[in-house]
Amino acid sequence: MTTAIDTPQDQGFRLSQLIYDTRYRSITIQVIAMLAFMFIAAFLVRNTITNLANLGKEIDFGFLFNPANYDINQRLIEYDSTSTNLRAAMVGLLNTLLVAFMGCILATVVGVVAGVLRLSKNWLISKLMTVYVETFRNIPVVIWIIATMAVLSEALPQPRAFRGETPSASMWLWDSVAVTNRGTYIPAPVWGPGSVFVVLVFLLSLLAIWAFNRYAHRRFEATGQILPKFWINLAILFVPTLLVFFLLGRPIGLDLPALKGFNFQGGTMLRNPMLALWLALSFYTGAFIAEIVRSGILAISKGQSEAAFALGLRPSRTMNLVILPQALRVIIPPLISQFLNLTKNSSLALAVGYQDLRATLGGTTMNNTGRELECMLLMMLIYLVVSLFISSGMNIYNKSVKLKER
Amino acid sequence: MSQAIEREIDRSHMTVSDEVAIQISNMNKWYGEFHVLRDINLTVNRGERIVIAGPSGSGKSTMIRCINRLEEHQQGKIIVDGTELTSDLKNIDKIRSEVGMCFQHFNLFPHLTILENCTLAPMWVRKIPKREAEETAMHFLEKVKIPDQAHKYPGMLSGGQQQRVAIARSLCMKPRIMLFDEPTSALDPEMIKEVLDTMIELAEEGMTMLCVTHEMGFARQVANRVIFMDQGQIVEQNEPEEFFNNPKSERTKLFLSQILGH
Amino acid sequence: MSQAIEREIDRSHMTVSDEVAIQISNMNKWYGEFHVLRDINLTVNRGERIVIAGPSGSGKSTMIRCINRLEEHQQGKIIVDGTELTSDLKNIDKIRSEVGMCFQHFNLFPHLTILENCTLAPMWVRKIPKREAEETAMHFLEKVKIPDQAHKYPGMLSGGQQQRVAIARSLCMKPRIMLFDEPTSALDPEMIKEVLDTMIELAEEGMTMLCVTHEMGFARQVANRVIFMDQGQIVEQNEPEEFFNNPKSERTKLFLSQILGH
Amino acid sequence: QDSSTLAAVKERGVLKCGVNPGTPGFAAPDASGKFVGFDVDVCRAVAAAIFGDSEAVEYTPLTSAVRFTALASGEVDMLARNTTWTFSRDVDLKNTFVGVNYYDGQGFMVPKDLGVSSAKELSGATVCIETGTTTELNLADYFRVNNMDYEPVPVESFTEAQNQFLAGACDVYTTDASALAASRASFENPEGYVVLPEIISKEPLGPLVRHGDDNWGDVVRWSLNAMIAAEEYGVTSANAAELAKGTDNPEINRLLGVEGELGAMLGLDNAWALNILTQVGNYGESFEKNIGENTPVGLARGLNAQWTEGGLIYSPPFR
Amino acid sequence: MSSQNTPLAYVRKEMLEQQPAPRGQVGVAKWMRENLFSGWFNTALTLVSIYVIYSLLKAVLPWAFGGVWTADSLQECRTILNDLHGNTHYACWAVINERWNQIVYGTFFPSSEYWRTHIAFVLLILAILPVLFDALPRKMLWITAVYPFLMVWLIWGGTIWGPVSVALGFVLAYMASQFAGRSLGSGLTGLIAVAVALIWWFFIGPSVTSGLNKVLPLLHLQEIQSRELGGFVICVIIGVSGIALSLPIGIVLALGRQSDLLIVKTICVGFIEFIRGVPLITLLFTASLLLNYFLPPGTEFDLTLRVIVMVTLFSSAYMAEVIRGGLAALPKGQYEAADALGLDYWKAQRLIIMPQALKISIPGIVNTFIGLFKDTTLVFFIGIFDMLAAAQAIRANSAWNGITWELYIFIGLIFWICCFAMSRYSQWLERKLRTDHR
Ligand SMILES: Nc1ncnc2c1ncn2[C@@H]1O[C@H](COP(=O)(O)OP(=O)(O)OP(=O)(O)O)[C@@H](O)[C@H]1O
Ligand SMILES: Nc1ncnc2c1ncn2[C@@H]1O[C@H](COP(=O)(O)OP(=O)(O)OP(=O)(O)O)[C@@H](O)[C@H]1O
Ligand SMILES: NC(=O)CC[C@H](N)C(=O)O
Ligand SMILES: [Mg+2]
Ligand SMILES: [Mg+2]
Repeated sequence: MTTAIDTPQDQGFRLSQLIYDTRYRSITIQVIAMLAFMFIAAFLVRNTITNLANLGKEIDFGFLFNPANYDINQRLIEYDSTSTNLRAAMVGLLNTLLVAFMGCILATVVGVVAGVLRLSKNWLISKLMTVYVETFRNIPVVIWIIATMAVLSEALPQPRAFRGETPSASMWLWDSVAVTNRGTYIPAPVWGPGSVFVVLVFLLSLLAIWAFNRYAHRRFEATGQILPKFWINLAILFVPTLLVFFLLGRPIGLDLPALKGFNFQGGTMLRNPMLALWLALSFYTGAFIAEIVRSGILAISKGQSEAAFALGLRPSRTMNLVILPQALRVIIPPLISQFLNLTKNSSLALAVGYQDLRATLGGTTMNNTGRELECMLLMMLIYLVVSLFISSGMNIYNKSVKLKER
Repeated sequence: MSQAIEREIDRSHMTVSDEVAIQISNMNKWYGEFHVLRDINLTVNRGERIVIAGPSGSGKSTMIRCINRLEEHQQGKIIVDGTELTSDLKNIDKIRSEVGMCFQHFNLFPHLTILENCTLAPMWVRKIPKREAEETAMHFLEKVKIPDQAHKYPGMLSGGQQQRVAIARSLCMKPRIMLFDEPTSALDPEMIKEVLDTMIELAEEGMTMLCVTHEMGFARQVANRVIFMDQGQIVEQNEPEEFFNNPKSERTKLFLSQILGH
Repeated sequence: MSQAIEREIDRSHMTVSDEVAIQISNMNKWYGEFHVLRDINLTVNRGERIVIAGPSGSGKSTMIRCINRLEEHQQGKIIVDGTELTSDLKNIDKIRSEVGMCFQHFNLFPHLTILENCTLAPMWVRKIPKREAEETAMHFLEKVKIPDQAHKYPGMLSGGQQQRVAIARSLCMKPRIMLFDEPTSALDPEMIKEVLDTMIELAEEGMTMLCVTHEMGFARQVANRVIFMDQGQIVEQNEPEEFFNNPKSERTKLFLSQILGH
Repeated sequence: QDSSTLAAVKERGVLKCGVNPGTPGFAAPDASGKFVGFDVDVCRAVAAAIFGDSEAVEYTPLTSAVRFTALASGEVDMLARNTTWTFSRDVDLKNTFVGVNYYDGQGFMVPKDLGVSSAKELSGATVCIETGTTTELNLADYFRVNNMDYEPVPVESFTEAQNQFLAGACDVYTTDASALAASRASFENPEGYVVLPEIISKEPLGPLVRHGDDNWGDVVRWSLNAMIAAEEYGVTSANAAELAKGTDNPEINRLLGVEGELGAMLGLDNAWALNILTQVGNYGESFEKNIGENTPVGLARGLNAQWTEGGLIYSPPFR
Repeated sequence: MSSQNTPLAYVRKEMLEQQPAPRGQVGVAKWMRENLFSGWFNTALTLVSIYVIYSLLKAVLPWAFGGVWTADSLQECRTILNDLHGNTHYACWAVINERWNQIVYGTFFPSSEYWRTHIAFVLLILAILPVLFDALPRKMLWITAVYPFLMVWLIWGGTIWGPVSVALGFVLAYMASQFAGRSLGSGLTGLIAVAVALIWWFFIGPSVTSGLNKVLPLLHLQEIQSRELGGFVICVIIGVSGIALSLPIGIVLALGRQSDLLIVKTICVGFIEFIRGVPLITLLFTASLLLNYFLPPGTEFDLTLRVIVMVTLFSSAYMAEVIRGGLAALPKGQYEAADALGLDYWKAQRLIIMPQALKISIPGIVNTFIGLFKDTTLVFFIGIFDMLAAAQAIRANSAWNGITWELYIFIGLIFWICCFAMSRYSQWLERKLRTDHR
């Protein structure tokens, strides 16, 4: 064998290394990317500044503390037309969150039911669910929202249809619920003296349920006995509260809606825009959730349930102890991104005049104050924060349930 | 795998009693139009170790799955431990808790630790306190030689270890009969040995066993009867020696020539 | 597998030239804090056939992956065919097109046919016209004895066939050096033979080869040098006869006793 | 501003004009999809002044809530979109209102069978209201001051408001009285609805442009004034060409470019006003054609009569 | 050993034949029993669903099929229905008939130019087909390549030079890359190609085009403003452009996100997370109302183009995530094998990684496409006259005041057909690819 060949001399740094040397190359690329990014950012910012200067405007968030001067029909917190724009934005944000939250719940219920039924051995019902899923998810949600709204406001009776000797419409459920083309009026609780106790007892019984379940679990582990948890829970939930309610002489009354003047008065009004948005979003998202649930359950192999059966576990226990815990891992991440989508889609409130964040901060406030840049940025930021909040929840969950493998 | 069987097996405990453990008479089963099991008659006494062989699709799995009602039969009778299998849920529960089953693909529950896999059914079906169930589980895990894996998850174990956990899991229900459906065919050769060793130990303790397998070494040394199935029928049954050395039916001869030849 | 080697091997062409093909000097590599390769010195002449052995985790793969810069080394020098491996992309490209590599898991491109697998790199790296590239490819596919599979997809081939395609794919780049990383360890015994045969043929033609393998039969008959690695270091190297019959180091003895014993 | 709007418009060859998406009589697409109406005529007048072609307009339908943003960001060159001239819109929102083409006030419309005859009886009513309008703010004030409560039903656009109102989703529809009339006129059964007598605000409606480009503001302002002045002087689309040959009224001569260089001062052709008048017509003509008493909208001149007729419409002199 | 009484040995003398299953095991009876009436719960479900289906059909079928197809107003429609059925509880499909043009082309599209959209649509199908089905002759891909420019010309009108000039930019870029590719690495080549194209598009091209327009106004079509586009046409334009553009951008973003260059990665992650975190509608508002703030004073930027850009960016962020999943699913060995063969980063991506990653991600990609296509309805809110706007205008018109179901059902149906076809296609493709190489 010969001796080593002459090694190339180290020539120090050459310019071509910026392109051909892997060490410098990555730096080169990053520097170019950074420069490009900064250039674009600077370009946009500079343009914005000149444009604003030309208009004689400047970025200023002071308008948030000026009176808003307009009314919002659905308010979860105190608000009137003399409140500030900031408060109006808060009212809007709460409305967004409200409809998103209720939507997530209903969508989950609808989706889980439809997803499970789609797997049903019952041919008819599974086909029916397939039709539901395919119809809803292949048609844009805006159309669902607008169509639902159109139907609610055109097919339902007007309040005045309830009036007169022979009204053409009547209330439901022993005259406690009125469904009109403006909204649905339902009874609202009236908190009389002593109602605090009822609420307190109710909260206590929630606590008791938690305690009972812990006890039941311990007892099960210790003795192997399984208590009829469901019925006992139900009893704990209602019996003490009802008992106190009647003992105290029914302190919580109901404020029933009644036709007075132009509209129904009393009770709580669920406005049609909200109903339309809520229903449409829920059923639309529900169709996606149904698919997620279905594929989640299908992802658990048949072997798992057979193994459980072979061990003597009943179908319901197999579902609870073996299938669901595994399916949930598959289901929850896409489920949460559906929640995210639903929350973002709630901005389509625009289509029906539901006064959400977009309608207040990004709508009337923006228009009245002329602070479009500020309002838009703020609005995007709020949505972004909400989204990141939801998705970080998902990440935490994902980490906690990751299957241990080698 | 032939290694696995090469040790001297103690057949002294492997007594077969008179008591009938499983009785199948004139059992027929169809999948739709397809007649899978045809007129099966089989009596298994307590303590018997039966190996079921046969070509693919001959209905071996279907038959043993009928025994713990993972499949429903349509004609005839299956009586397990004195209880007839009907669609009566109580009977099914009873039988399932007396018959253990091991699958080809183990089917461990991946979201539970090994120990939890083993205690799940005793706690929820037999209503045994957790403490006690864990003790039993550890006992059987020791028996299959993996007590140290108790707190791992199935995904962290090798195939052979998983199959042994599956056996331990069945044993925790203290079954009187064990069914094995090709328990080693998803495994690498070394792992097969581990599992067969465990099964041989079980056999030595006198467990009634039905085992679908093509490990002829195992059949030869452990089984007291080999059943050959084809086209949904029991074509031949005999003691292992006779079966391998002196098959009667043409089908059996053909089959044996194939599997022993290669 | 010993079968594979039992034929008479024609060593006449397997001449070793004076020219240096690979020179590694004082090479060190770390994974984070972990010192995987420690002070490696190795000179490979053109035409040498080197087998690298050693326990798992000893850094065999890492070392040969450094030679075509799938891994980066941090100290020392690697000179392949007169070109030093630095982070200069041009050098890397040059070396990679002269060094062929076969992986344990073949890593064929499943979306391309066998032929496309073989012509891809010549066409895109060497910029050879398609026609010509296909001719070369067919030539090498014939050499590895699977020209008839040319239009199939990798998924349709057996493991042994896939590994031979992988070899052919490397050869199509007309490399001057071939690296093999346990090319047979993912294969069934019968398939191992096919692959080893192909490698022997290559050796006979005078290809410079570095091969990580535990096929000691192969090492004995084809290699002109065996290198034993442990804990990231070259512990011993020698001619095969000497290496197997008369190992010097304790580690080597221990290792040989294990792999030859079982 | 470094690039003047007028230059940009000339360069582009069309005027981008923000209009109402659909208020019959004021701005709405006709059967062939072309925008027509009283407000649209202002856009056409400006285009005629600049290009000599009243069709060189690209109409951008804008809802009330986005109109100022669109104007400020340069999306449109001007708005002619029944927009009320208010202090804050002028000063704080940095707009320049160049004049008033319709003096209006906010009214209420209700179905006749509701039996309401005064706005004071509306306590508890559900009111359809376009978001981002002065009327939304006036409504809030009016009900608060009068200690009445109401349920606002916010809607995005005039058409949507109309749909909701007709469907009975609200009892009352409130907006500028002119728009109420336009809306009512488009109903299948206009007699079923009444406009209440109260007018609760002043709504001087006019075209506007961005702050900061006075020259451009002048172009729009004087295009409107040309129409108004022409009516006052009796110049119509029919006689404008004839009069442009020269008259003994120097004001008309200056207006029609026979005398003086008014057009050039604006940076336009001297025949700018002539083009407006021949192609669009004078204020009165536009009024009568689009919203006057012989149209479905059927508005009387009222406040919008020439000052000489006792109205408020008054153009500064062309001198 | 087993000296017991059981006669162990047993040999079957003759084989049994297949026997027909006992009754109740086969046929309709069994099917019904198993699929509809197994157990009381299932039976209840069946009965409930039969009732639901029955009442749905009973409500919908007569309504839909008893409808009127020709009338000029709701009034007339109702009169006809009254004559026919004695009541008006029937559909009035006439609205679709009468307002067809408005729904399909939008209110402002000049009717004399409808033929252009027809040609564009037919060509679109011809351009898409070879992409969808690789059994078709590969030559047809030329139509696909030329189509974008043809479509722009057909829809927006003007002379042919504008689109030709844009296309020329691509050709120049390609030539530059071929030229540079001989001597330089492909990363750099790409940069040069992009630079050449940009220089052409922004500096040289426009003047050449306007010159040619004056000198040689070839194939001049009546110009149509973006504002005049509407109805189904605008939906298809935005949807198809978005779909075609979001895939490449999504790929680039996914690669950026997977890259180990920290800055590139951070920028990509930031972009993706921002886009995915805000509702599309806010982005559209930004595009339509605020964009001019960010551009140099006086810039004109076509609205449709802006919307396409926003919709594209929006779905490319989702696309990036889908493709990232596909990339992650590829074994590391594929990257290594490509490296070992001497393929550089871009070639490895193009020839080895992307073909496989994209294949894995097909369902996700098509779902993103479907989402994008559905999202085109949102342009309604920024004043583009799409089908929803048409529906609103029709409903506000006194002739059709009061119509709801018919319009939304029709629009919904159009979307349903498109989206359902897409999802079916993706399932078909998935199945085909799965069996292809095995
Ligand atoms: N659910 C089913 N529906 C219809 N036919 C089935 C079903 N399960 C099994 N079969 C058919 O029944 C026959 C017997 O199947 P079985 O699984 O019992 O065979 P096997 O003897 O276990 O074969 P292998 O050795 O391959 O496991 C086969 O022909 C199979 O195709
Ligand atoms: N990417 C990595 N990061 C950190 N450590 C690594 C990495 N790759 C390999 N190692 C470690 O480096 C050591 C050498 O690995 P290498 O793969 O070279 O061993 P080997 O000799 O090829 O073993 P085997 O026979 O199992 O393939 C091992 O201890 C391994 O754990
Ligand atoms: N209805 C409208 O769009 C305009 C309302 C009112 N004139 C305003 O400018 O705010
Ligand atoms: Mg089987
Ligand atoms: Mg290795």
